[in-house]
Amino acid sequence: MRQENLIQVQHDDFDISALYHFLQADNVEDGAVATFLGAVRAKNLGDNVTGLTLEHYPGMTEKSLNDIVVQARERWDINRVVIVHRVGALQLGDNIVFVGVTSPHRGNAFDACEFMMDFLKTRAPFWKKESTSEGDRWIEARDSDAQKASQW
Amino acid sequence: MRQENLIQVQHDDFDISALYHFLQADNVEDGAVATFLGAVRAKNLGDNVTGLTLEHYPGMTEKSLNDIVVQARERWDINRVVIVHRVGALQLGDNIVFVGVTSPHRGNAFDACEFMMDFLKTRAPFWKKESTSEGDRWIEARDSDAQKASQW
Amino acid sequence: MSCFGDKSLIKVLFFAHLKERLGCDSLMLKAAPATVAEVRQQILEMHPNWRDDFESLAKLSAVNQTICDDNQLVETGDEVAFFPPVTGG
Amino acid sequence: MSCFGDKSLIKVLFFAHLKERLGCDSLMLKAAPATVAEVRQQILEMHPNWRDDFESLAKLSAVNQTICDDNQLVETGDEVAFFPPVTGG
Repeated sequence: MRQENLIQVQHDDFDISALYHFLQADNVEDGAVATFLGAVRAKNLGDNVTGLTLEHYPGMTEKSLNDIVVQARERWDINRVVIVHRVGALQLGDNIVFVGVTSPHRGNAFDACEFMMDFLKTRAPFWKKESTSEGDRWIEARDSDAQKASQW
Repeated sequence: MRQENLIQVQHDDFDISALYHFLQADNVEDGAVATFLGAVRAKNLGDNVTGLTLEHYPGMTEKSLNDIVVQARERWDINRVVIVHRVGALQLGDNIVFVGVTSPHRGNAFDACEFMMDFLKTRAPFWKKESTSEGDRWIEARDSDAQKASQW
Repeated sequence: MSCFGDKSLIKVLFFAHLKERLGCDSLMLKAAPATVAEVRQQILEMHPNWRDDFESLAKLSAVNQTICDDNQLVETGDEVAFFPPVTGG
Repeated sequence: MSCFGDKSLIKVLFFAHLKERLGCDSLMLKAAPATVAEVRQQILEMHPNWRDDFESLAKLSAVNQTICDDNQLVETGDEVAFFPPVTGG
């Protein structure tokens, strides 16, 4: 009853209130809820960018997110976990990903949330492609993400 | 325009959607939104506890929260910041505090959010009192909170 | 439950369990510029029976709503507060 | 745009820019149990003109949907995927 996951890969935007409801409803064990929300930002996008497309590896995506949650549960005392990641066509400002975690301990909630984001960034099979007025181009992975993930 | 604060001390519960709206609306600079939500949990409360009362030091509360935000802005590249803290009578499961921060950088958002919570826990003049069937008692401060704050 | 000492120029506030134990939420002190430590001393000279509660509960102090240590200077017109370790969040 | 190699027993998938550059999203390989490195070699023997794209873009591999390194064993019936560093989140 206490340990529950909500892991979804979807085209549609997510309802943040509903995600908090999943984390908090009938949960009096956990005083701490840490979340991260990632969105399409201007700096991600080069000049003349008209949008972004998120490709993924269906099947492996869900499996890799599940694996990340399993690893987080081995390291921290956490109870409810949400990971929602969008795929398909996105615009500037659109939400991309939401990670939320509850724990009796504030530090555990923060650490597990950041760990899951860092691992998602380097292990989950999603790829971003920019659409520009001169054509499409794939976004390059950043060394800083690999470094962040290796520190856990 | 980019750096904005929403700092509130209030009796009423907060609307998480409205707080996310403050963080995200017309904000295409920041791809990262880290938040923390603290709620009254069972473990906080001893036996026979019927509720919790949050006392504060009006005036200093807002000032100390502002000071914490100023310090966070000196250390990290963050743009919008929300801190909402409730006072008065609360029940099991009720929300107590919400801290949210946006940044172009994921790591900055996480660090600033946790820093603000750790400093709020040790610097902002709020005190919790339990109501029990045998009378009221003040909750003791925890050494672990002081240790966490001293690590920044 | 407020109780005033000498009508004078430094305002002192107490909070939470300290306030309840003293049965007092504020008082006024006549004091020349001094340190927080000297303000503590002056209060205890006026209220010797507050010593135990003050030592166990007045762990933190603030001058003009900013947390400070006992060496902080206090001037007339300032607001000084004493309180137990905070437990919000 | 799928293209099949020998009709056989290991399924190979390509994603993102690698898929686009190869013009191929999947193929089937006839292979005895082997390592991921040997699977790479076998693919390049079938498609020598893929070498540059493979070297620059097939940075990551997964066997049965779990990321692995080139020493990972692959058995018949497995699903092997090659792709560039991921950029989600």
